Amino acid sequence: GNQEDSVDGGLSGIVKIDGSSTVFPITEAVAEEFQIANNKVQVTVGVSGTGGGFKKFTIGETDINDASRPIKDSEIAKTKENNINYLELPVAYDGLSVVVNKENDWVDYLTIDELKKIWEPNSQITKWSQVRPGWPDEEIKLYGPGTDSGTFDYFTEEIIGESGASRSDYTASEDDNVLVKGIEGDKYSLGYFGFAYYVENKERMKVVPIDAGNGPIVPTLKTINDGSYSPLSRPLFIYVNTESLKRPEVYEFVKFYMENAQLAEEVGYVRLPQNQYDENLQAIAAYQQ
Amino acid sequence: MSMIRHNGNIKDIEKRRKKNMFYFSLFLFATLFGVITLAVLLVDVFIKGIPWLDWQFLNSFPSRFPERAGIKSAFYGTLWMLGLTAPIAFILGVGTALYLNEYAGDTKLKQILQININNLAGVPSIVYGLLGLGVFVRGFALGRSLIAGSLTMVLLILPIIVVASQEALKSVPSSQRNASYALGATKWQTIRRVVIPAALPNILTGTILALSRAIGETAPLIMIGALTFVAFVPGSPMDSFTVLPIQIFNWTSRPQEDFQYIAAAGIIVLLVVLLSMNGLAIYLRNKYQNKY
Amino acid sequence: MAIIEVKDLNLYYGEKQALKNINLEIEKNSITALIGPSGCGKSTFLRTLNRMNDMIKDVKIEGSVKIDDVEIYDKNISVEILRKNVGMVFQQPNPFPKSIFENVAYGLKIHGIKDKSLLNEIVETSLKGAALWDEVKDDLKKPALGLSGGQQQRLCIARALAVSPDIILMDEPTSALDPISTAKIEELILELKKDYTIVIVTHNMQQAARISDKTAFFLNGELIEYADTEELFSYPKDKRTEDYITGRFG
Amino acid sequence: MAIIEVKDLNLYYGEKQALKNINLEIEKNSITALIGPSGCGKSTFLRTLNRMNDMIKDVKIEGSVKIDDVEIYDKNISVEILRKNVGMVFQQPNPFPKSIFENVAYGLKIHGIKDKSLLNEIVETSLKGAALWDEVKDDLKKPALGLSGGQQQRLCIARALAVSPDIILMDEPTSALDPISTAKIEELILELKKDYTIVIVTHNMQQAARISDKTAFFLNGELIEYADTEELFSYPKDKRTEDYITGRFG
Amino acid sequence: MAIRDIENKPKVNILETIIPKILFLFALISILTTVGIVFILLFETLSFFREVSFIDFITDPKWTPLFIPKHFGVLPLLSGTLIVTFIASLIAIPIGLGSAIYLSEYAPDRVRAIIKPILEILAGIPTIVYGYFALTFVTPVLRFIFPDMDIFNALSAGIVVGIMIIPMISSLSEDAMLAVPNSIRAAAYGLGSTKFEVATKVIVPAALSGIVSSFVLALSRAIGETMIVTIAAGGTPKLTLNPLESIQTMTAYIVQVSLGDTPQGSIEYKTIFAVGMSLFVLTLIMNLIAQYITKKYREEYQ
Ligand SMILES: Nc1ncnc2c1ncn2[C@@H]1O[C@H](COP(=O)(O)OP(=O)(O)OP(=O)(O)O)[C@@H](O)[C@H]1O
Ligand SMILES: Nc1ncnc2c1ncn2[C@@H]1O[C@H](COP(=O)(O)OP(=O)(O)OP(=O)(O)O)[C@@H](O)[C@H]1O
Ligand SMILES: [Mg+2]
Ligand SMILES: [Mg+2]
Ligand SMILES: O=P([O-])([O-])[O-]
Repeated sequence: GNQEDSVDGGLSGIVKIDGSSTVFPITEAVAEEFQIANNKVQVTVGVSGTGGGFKKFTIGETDINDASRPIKDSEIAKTKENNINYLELPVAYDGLSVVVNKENDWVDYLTIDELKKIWEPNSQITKWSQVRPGWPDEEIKLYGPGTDSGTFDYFTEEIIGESGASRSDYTASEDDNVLVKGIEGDKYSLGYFGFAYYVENKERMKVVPIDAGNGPIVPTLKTINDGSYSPLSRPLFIYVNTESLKRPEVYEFVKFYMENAQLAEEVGYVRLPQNQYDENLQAIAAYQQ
Repeated sequence: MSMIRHNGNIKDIEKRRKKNMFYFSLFLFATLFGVITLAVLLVDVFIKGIPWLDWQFLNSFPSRFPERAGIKSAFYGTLWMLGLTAPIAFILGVGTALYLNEYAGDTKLKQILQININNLAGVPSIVYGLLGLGVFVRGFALGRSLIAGSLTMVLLILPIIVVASQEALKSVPSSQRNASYALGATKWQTIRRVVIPAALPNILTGTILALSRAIGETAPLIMIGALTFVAFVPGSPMDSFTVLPIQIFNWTSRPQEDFQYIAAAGIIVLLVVLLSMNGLAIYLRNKYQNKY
Repeated sequence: MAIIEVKDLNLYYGEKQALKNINLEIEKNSITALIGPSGCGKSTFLRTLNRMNDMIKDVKIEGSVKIDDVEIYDKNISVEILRKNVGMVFQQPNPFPKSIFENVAYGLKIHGIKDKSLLNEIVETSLKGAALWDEVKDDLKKPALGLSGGQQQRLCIARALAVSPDIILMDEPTSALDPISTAKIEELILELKKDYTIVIVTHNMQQAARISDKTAFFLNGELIEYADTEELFSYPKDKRTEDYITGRFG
Repeated sequence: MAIIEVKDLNLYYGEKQALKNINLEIEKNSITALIGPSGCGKSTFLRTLNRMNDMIKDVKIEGSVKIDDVEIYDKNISVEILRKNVGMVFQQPNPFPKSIFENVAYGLKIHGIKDKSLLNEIVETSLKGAALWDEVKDDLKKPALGLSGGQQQRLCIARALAVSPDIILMDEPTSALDPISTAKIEELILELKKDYTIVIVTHNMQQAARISDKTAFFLNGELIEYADTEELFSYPKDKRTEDYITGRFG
Repeated sequence: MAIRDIENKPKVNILETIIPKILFLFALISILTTVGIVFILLFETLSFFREVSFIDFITDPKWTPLFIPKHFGVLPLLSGTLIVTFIASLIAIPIGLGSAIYLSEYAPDRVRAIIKPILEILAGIPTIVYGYFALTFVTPVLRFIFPDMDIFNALSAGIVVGIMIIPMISSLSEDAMLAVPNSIRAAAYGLGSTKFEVATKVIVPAALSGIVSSFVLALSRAIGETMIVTIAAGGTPKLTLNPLESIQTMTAYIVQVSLGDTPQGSIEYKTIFAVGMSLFVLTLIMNLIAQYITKKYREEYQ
């Protein structure tokens, strides 16, 4: 019944969510709005990174996991071990943004190869001039997400070719403010993180167009949506434990999530086509009690 | 003969006095350094935080919009934590101190207990976080709940309370105990009616200071996974929670500039809580200080 | 008949012997003064009489102390009741940081007296007995620590009287007090003699001479001389006693 | 000629007057004993003579104290030099937690003497002057706190002697010591009289009688009587002096 | 007669026997805590060393357990910790000792009554606040002086950690100095010493062991400090002596990993226990040293 959907707050219970810091802003926004509508439901959203979140999700500690990459085989094996069944629901697109300091006036774009040279394990690049002749002979200061993040997995997978393979002598943090602060503070910095974080901090840094062979492309809502910003755009997901989904508060929460896709856009991500959200709604409908 | 004026090298005395004054200023400056730092820190935080500090901030849950964000769930979380930690830590801490000071003879066991407690007082708080994670969150399967956080804090501040209580007990003059024993009181009667009442103000002072440590701790709670978006007031010890320092850490971790100011506003709230506790402790101490 | 009989008493603090073969008898309703230089064992001896030494660790006691014909170091003796019957007053006045009333009532309460009117009555009699009632009767609820030193000491005496002891031990009870308070307490002690047996340590020989019936002179843990006060001060038998009372040392 | 002249001296601790209109003169190379019950102001008076009261807060001093005809409370007086010239020995032996040698040499070093052989020489003379040399000459490097109480006190005297004072103030220097050490120090004091002027506070009247030339009796901050020692003890002029020396109070 | 009562033992009060036993159980909690810490750390650490050789752990100059290829040399974390601690001690030891001397030897009571609570407040400020202060105030100020300094750097964190431990040094040292009997001060003044001479030639030497133990305790605290370094010192384990660079301390590493919450049982997860164990051992040794010094010092005074 849809009467539980009402604003009178008849719904109560707990929804436990954890996982990706990339997806966090969306889920947080949904949680915030959902709780305003249903003030007796307690929604907790942790930020353990996609992998960290799956660790809890696969043993049934959480109801929903935010993920900035698809679940891995090893994680699927865990769910089987623990008799956990789940649904994978795409919720938005993200473009990985490569960014530099505002005062950086030499980088016009970067190619995939250059990115790879900079970030691969044991990379010998320590100065900008080693990336492209003519660039300053200054030490390059690197910032990037920590190894628990899906962003890291995705970036290494796409750029270096092996998930998790990366040089290690950079400032790695799950804390996105560390990255923003660092890039903003060091003139010779270079970093990457989720598109949303760039959108929120547009004035404080410069985004670098990426050339994957078809000329430099700047990540925008449009280029991410139409797939031209490649290979650094990707879908984001939430994973829902189907057992949990039978609880009305979880069900309503997920439903709310899908019905309020504008929130994803509001926090800087790219909406999926509407039919994807409708599919999601159909997929969960089976679990409504 | 005017020995006092002329004997001894007057210049020498001048030099010694100048040296004294020079170092005096240095020592004074060193002392003022702390005062000045505190002032700078407070001014910095206040300038950043005050414009954001209003009733709506105090009475709202965290939000992704800076202008909607508030401290309510963290504030209640801190109160819960205080409420759960205080009685357990107080009873265990004072009990341990009583055992060590009043009952344990001068045995090896007592020495071991004593050294152990002194060492625990110096264990980094993050190690308590690892302990809490291993024992309460995983071992007792309490999850990331208020009670798991509070018990971790209990262990963290226990040694501080024990040591402070021991000092308080030691400061009760033996003449007081003797007076009681000489009237035929038993040991427990003496402890309960004479020793504890006399030591209580200092014990409370120590406990309050220890609790204010617990309220300001961040690292151990991060270890047990309390860094979470929580937009409700916890209703039971088994609930998820957030507390002031964690919420502040969360805000400082956000990229948007405004959240830095929100964090400052949160810091002001945290400092007000702590300063009131410190104030209470200092008040208690001054009120009962010169009793003997 | 002697109310206190001490036979062959030896006391050791660890290795160190603090009392050496003490023998002495004390009469009922008498005042006995213990004198001697600092560290000679006066306080130690006094404390053996209500077993306050029990609390000090590494104390070893040999010999016999009988009070009212009862061996007080027997296993089945309750020290609590012993101490109720053998009261003690210390060098420094040590009232509890409670009200005047609560100080005097303390001993009664721990011995199980709860009846309010009985408490009131005993507190009053005790304070009267300690010659303090008139000064404090309107201030019973006030903190005892607000009293002057001399009043505090009399309060401590009242507190000891409240549990109706037979014997009162006093360890230099006036040494921390001014001359006027001292005079008052000396007067009080003479008064108390009617109902109590009193053993008092003092470093003031004139005081011993003024108030005591018998005097015991200790030196290095030994009881050198024990005699009627007048006799001991006028015709000391031992050279060391004479040296001491003429101020050759101490 | 008097080396110390005190005129109309009043001293207040905050509101409380601790010395009341004291007038007294002390001769060079004499021993003056200050006696009186506890709290009468003996120590306070003694401390006015080397301005050790300066360090206590809320002290107010009126009147005049002249040493060697110099007003010691004058603005341009250096207390450091005053104290070098007016040495002090305290009730409890208080050697520094350093070696014996360093204790005696301390005053010399702060007053600028660095020459090693001169230091050695003065340390030796001072220790001899304090009758301690023979006992410690082989242990000069050992910690002073290892000495016995009596030795420590003599070390403190040696320490005071080392900076060659004219006057030595002593505040109950033997009250914490055993009879034998006391006798030794009394002997030493009589010896020191040859070269120094000594003012000594004592609570032991026999001691005052034994060693001092003049005695001053204080009561409640007043100087009641000041006379030749023999006279004061044999024919006290004031009733209160008499009461005190016959032990009626204190 | 009344004294006869002394033979009638009253019924032994049950409280007298039970209470000490209960209190003893309370006292055991602290032992259990230690056992718990040691057990938990040791358990994971041992299994860590089943996969990583101890020699590598203490000699490999790289610490990259979260990356491929993995290196498990704790030296970069250790050096990060030590740099921060060293900078902190450069700030805190002179200032802490100076203010202890001021407070115990110079300050009038009224000034002390104002300053001590202020220092106590300084001591009670949560480290998260200090971390915020380091990053948003101290670092920007320092970057005026060292424009090339990394935004996250050891210097800023070290300075603020130093500020944090000042009150600890000053109050423990002051306690040690106040414990020197006044009679010794009187002796020194009585010989004509100035205040400075009394303080430095008599009081500080007499209180030296207490003072030194306050240093050791404070440094142990600095080693274990977490939030300031997590927020302000950076996240790059690096074997460097340059305080202007970003580094990572042992504590910050533990936080970094647990923010990500690596799966239990993985080698990454075990590293935080191995690092935690190193931290625990390091601070334990320092605490034991401090206690030993204090104890010796107390004996001196008896
Ligand atoms: N608790 C104790 N442990 C060890 N030795 C002690 C203890 N109490 C007293 N002594 C020693 O026993 C001896 C006798 O001490 P006691 O206190 O009985 O002397 P006293 O005659 O009362 O001296 P005073 O006049 O100074 O009070 C002294 O040498 C003292 O040092
Ligand atoms: N620092 C102080 N502050 C306030 N009052 C003091 C101080 N020192 C002494 N007094 C008071 O001044 C009076 C005289 O003290 P003083 O120490 O001079 O007495 P005394 O004769 O030396 O006594 P005792 O024989 O006990 O040493 C006493 O009432 C004492 O309480
Ligand atoms: Mg005694
Ligand atoms: Mg005195
Ligand atoms: O936090 P992540 O989205 O990078 O896993």
